[in-house]
Amino acid sequence: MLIKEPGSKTVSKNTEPIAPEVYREMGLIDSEYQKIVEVLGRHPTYTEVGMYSVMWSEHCGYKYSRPILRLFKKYKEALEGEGLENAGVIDIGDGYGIVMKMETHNHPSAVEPFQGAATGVGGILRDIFTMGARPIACLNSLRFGPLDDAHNRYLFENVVAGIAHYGNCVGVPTIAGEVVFDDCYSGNCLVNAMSAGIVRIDDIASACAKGVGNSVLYVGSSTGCDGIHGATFASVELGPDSENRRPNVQIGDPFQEKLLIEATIEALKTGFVVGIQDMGAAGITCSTCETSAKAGTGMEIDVLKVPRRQSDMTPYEVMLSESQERMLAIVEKGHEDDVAAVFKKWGLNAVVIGHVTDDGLVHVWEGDQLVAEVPAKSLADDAPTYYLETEEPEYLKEVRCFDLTKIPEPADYNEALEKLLGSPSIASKEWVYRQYDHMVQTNTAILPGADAAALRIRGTKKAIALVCDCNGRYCYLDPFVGAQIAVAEAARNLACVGAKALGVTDCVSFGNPEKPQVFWQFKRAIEGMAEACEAFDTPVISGNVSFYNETPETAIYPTPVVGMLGLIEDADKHCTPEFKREGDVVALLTGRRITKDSESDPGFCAVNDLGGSEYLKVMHNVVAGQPPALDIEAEKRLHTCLIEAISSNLLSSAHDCSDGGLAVALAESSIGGKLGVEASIVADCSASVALFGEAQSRAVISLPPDKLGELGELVEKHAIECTILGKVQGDRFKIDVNGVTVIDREVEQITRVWKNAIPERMEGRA
Amino acid sequence: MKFGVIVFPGSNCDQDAYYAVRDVLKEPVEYIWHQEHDLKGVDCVIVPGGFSYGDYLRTGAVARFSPVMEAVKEHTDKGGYAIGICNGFQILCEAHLLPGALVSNDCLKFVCKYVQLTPANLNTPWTNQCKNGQVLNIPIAHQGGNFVCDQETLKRIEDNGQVILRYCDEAGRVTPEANPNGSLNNIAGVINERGNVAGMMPHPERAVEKILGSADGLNILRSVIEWARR
Amino acid sequence: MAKVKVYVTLKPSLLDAQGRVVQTALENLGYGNVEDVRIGKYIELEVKENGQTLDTQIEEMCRKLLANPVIENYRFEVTE
Amino acid sequence: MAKVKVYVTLKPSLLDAQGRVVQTALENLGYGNVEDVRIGKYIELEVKENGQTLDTQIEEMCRKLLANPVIENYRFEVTE
Ligand SMILES: Nc1ncnc2c1ncn2[C@@H]1O[C@H](COP(=O)(O)OP(=O)(O)O)[C@@H](O)[C@H]1O
Ligand SMILES: [Mg+2]
Repeated sequence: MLIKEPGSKTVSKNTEPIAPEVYREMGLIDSEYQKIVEVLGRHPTYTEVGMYSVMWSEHCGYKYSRPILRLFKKYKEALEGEGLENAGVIDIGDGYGIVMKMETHNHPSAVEPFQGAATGVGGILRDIFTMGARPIACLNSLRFGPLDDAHNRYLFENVVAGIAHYGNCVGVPTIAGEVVFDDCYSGNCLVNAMSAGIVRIDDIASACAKGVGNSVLYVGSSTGCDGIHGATFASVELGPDSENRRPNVQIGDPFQEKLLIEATIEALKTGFVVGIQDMGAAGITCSTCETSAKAGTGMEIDVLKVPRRQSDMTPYEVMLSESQERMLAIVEKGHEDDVAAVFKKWGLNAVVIGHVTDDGLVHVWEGDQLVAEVPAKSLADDAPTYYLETEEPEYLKEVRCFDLTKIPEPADYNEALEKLLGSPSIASKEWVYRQYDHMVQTNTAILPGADAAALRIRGTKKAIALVCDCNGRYCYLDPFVGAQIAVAEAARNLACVGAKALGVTDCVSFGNPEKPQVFWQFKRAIEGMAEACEAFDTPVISGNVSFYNETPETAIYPTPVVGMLGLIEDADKHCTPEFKREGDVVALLTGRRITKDSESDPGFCAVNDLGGSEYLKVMHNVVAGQPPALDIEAEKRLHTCLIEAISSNLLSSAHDCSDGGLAVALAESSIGGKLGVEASIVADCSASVALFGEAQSRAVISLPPDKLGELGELVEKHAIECTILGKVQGDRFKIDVNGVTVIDREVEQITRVWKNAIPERMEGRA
Repeated sequence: MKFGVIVFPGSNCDQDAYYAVRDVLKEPVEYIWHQEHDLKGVDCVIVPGGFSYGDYLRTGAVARFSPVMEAVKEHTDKGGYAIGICNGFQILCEAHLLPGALVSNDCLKFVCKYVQLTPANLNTPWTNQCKNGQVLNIPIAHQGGNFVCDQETLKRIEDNGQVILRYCDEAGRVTPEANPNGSLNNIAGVINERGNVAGMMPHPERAVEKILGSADGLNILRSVIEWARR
Repeated sequence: MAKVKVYVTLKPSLLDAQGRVVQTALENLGYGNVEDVRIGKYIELEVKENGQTLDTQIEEMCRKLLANPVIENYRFEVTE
Repeated sequence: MAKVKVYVTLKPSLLDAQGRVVQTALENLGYGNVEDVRIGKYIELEVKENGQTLDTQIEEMCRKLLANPVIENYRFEVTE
């Protein structure tokens, strides 16, 4: 206990050392404890160690990932720039900015999928409106083990229901996302929630605790013992009922969040809110020390004033609680009531718990007892940084030299196609997005099911498009190229709806970083992503890192998910993937390396395009080879060409070729449009490669024949190759390769396979 | 015609309804906070979608007791117009301003999608701008839109023409496959005996512009304006 | 202080979709001997006695708010 | 045929948002004397006895499916 001498500012520090078992349980190592002692010039109190342990964890302090993340130039600026503290902003013109961020809730979701996923959505929304932005979209990127396992089905079912529950209730449309199933995610599901909001650039809220003497206002739900550092169970202060007392999982209340959104936006309009920050991980600790560290101020708070849900909470518990739906606002002195009135109108708590000071210290009082006195900066900015070792993983040599030419052709290409269309990773995700309200707010111009979703921006001619993407298998085979492809594919998806890529948020999940092979994957993936983002001129404005996604049996594939924002200049001129009318010409646009040297021209396709493909996995249960090659310059030309073609109203449809290759892309356009196609491919490779190879930088388009001339000029201008494949017609899905009909099915039949794959697995089981 | 959009703390389609009336229909409209006792002289009340008070216990159960619902009841008792959309429909049923109740969808899941509707009675304040045999394309977004009532009530509302909208397929056929939530007789919308109060699960305010995929919702919203003018 | 337990169940004439799904799930888990499942609500109230008859008060709360008589039945127990 | 009643409640330390809203609503309806409301599930099962101990079976069903032990407590009664 620290003791304050009556009537003085000095504090006598008669603290005892904390036992190593206790701080180690909290996740601190010996050298970190020593560093705390150095900073404080004494031993910390129990509450203080608790505060350091959460702020210096990887989750809050990025102690392992920070050195690598510096590769993102803009990200660094976003993290450190004033006003951009919680989530980055992208200027879309007309005075508006888009704020976006993505975050994982993998571990909570594995324990309690419904609440874990729901609170993930809640947390990411708070990151958005804490900047003064109104949330306008949610997205999610999910990974599960195969659906033939009951536990994976349970996780999938409840994660989706949890996301739906929270997003639907707060009234933010969930407009896009991705779901991938693979063995490596059994026991390690990934739940990444993303959100985007809109704000007038002039109205961006700050997260700085400026102005000595200003009041610190606690708003929102009351504080309970939920979500406190699971590791602290063993500590001395806890009785036998500890598990009941301090549940590891939090329960969210989207209704409170909805109130918090409206009230926060309204409170900011009073002009009296100097700074505001959500309480996410590390709750009050994080919000108090970060806001004061950023402003170079200090803060004094009294935990007894914090609204509580449980009696007898210790200061430690109050400071570390991760109860949901709470915020900390710094309010101009003398205007506390004006601001509190807004929150109270919405039925929320709003209590002054302290004030801003000038000494750079966070003082935590429990009544007249001082329980913590720590430099704000040391908590917020001085987390120890570690440069972990890297080592190229052994498995790579083996998987890379796999001989793809030995893969036999399938006996029946129709069956191969249906197997791919029925693979849950490729199949229709309607079962998922049906459960999400994707139309509330009445701005959704492109509904889920297209390459990217789009929202028109009222009061302008514009629309924004959003997407998230990552192929973990590619990243497993080559994290550098895989991460680059994630960026390229996201941008391609945007281009296919007519949007130009503007910026990126990321959410990267890996195994245990203390294993050099895992850290190597992490480093290579971030290098790839950083390089690609620079090439596409899409700054990384925010992000999140999740490590330790592994069980003794498996580690996940490196999964660096990219969330990307694009802009459509004229909302009326966007495009969707489904065929629109019979008689349209179907063609393939390919961004190809410009080269005089014909030897290096890869031709229509090459056997290497099967590396890491869905085809290889689904048909042969093989994950090997190298991911398809990516030429970023060629990719960019393709996007420019697509965007120009769409804005000139040339295209009826556009759809990117990705998982499952050309055949799957054509099938999806056909299924969506309920229209058949007759396509012929001429290729200097086997039919399986031509149909299912996953060469990059390609898109399937359809257009009226009379627009071919204009398109020709465009592709010429951008040095894009345009291969005419055939025509939209009838009700059969038919593909010839080198003059031989290899695929011929009724559209209705492949539609059934594609649409029923997930519902059958989820519901059809007797 | 002056519209009023009720705002419960958990309403989340209030702004969409407001936008549809003000910016698309170009009619005067005001928000009315759930604590108000006065409806500010509006002609037609919209009880919007959302989650009123979090929709715990049962959807609409708590909202029914808010001060503003007293005022709505007075308004409709005097013949004033009111339409409940989605959660608003649930609230009006709980408040006994409309017959029946809405229970969980038979699939137990939230369902968000465009559905097709066929008007079942054109001679009402809410459907007079629809055409016979017309198929309206309007989205739904709910988890508890399964309309139920006892057999007697069902017979009565069917006989009285109180069913105004039914789920149908693209050709206008009222089939079990076209029923997205298990509602009795594919009922998507009903009115009270007098006809001045309506409830519907689909969201007409979401289908008001081409860029949103459909403008068919305007047929419903325009009907009441036309009806009052007559 | 009285402790009140309220049980709200769907009227038998209504199909209990949730109950049916749970029954199927139990069957899949190997409990084929579960023949019927009905799912309702269980509400615990702590009520301070205020001179008025508790039973009448609870009855009223149930009718007005805790249950919807159009679709649900209810019953309650008062314990001390 | 045994009739089993299962009661599932949220662990006391967790936020019961439903209960809170219902309590406020009751207060507004004039029942200020209701001091606490917790809302849980009430499940009725009809189970055919199949030689195995019923209690063990029900216990298992609760743990595996009817309740989520991470956030919920449960108890049950068997009546004939
Ligand atoms: N978890 C999800 N949440 C919302 N929408 C999803 C989700 N998963 C997939 N979708 C939507 O389904 C469609 C198909 O997804 P996907 O196959 O991943 O697209 P692509 O192959 O073009 O990247 C997209 O519109 C996507 O936004
Ligand atoms: Mg796809």
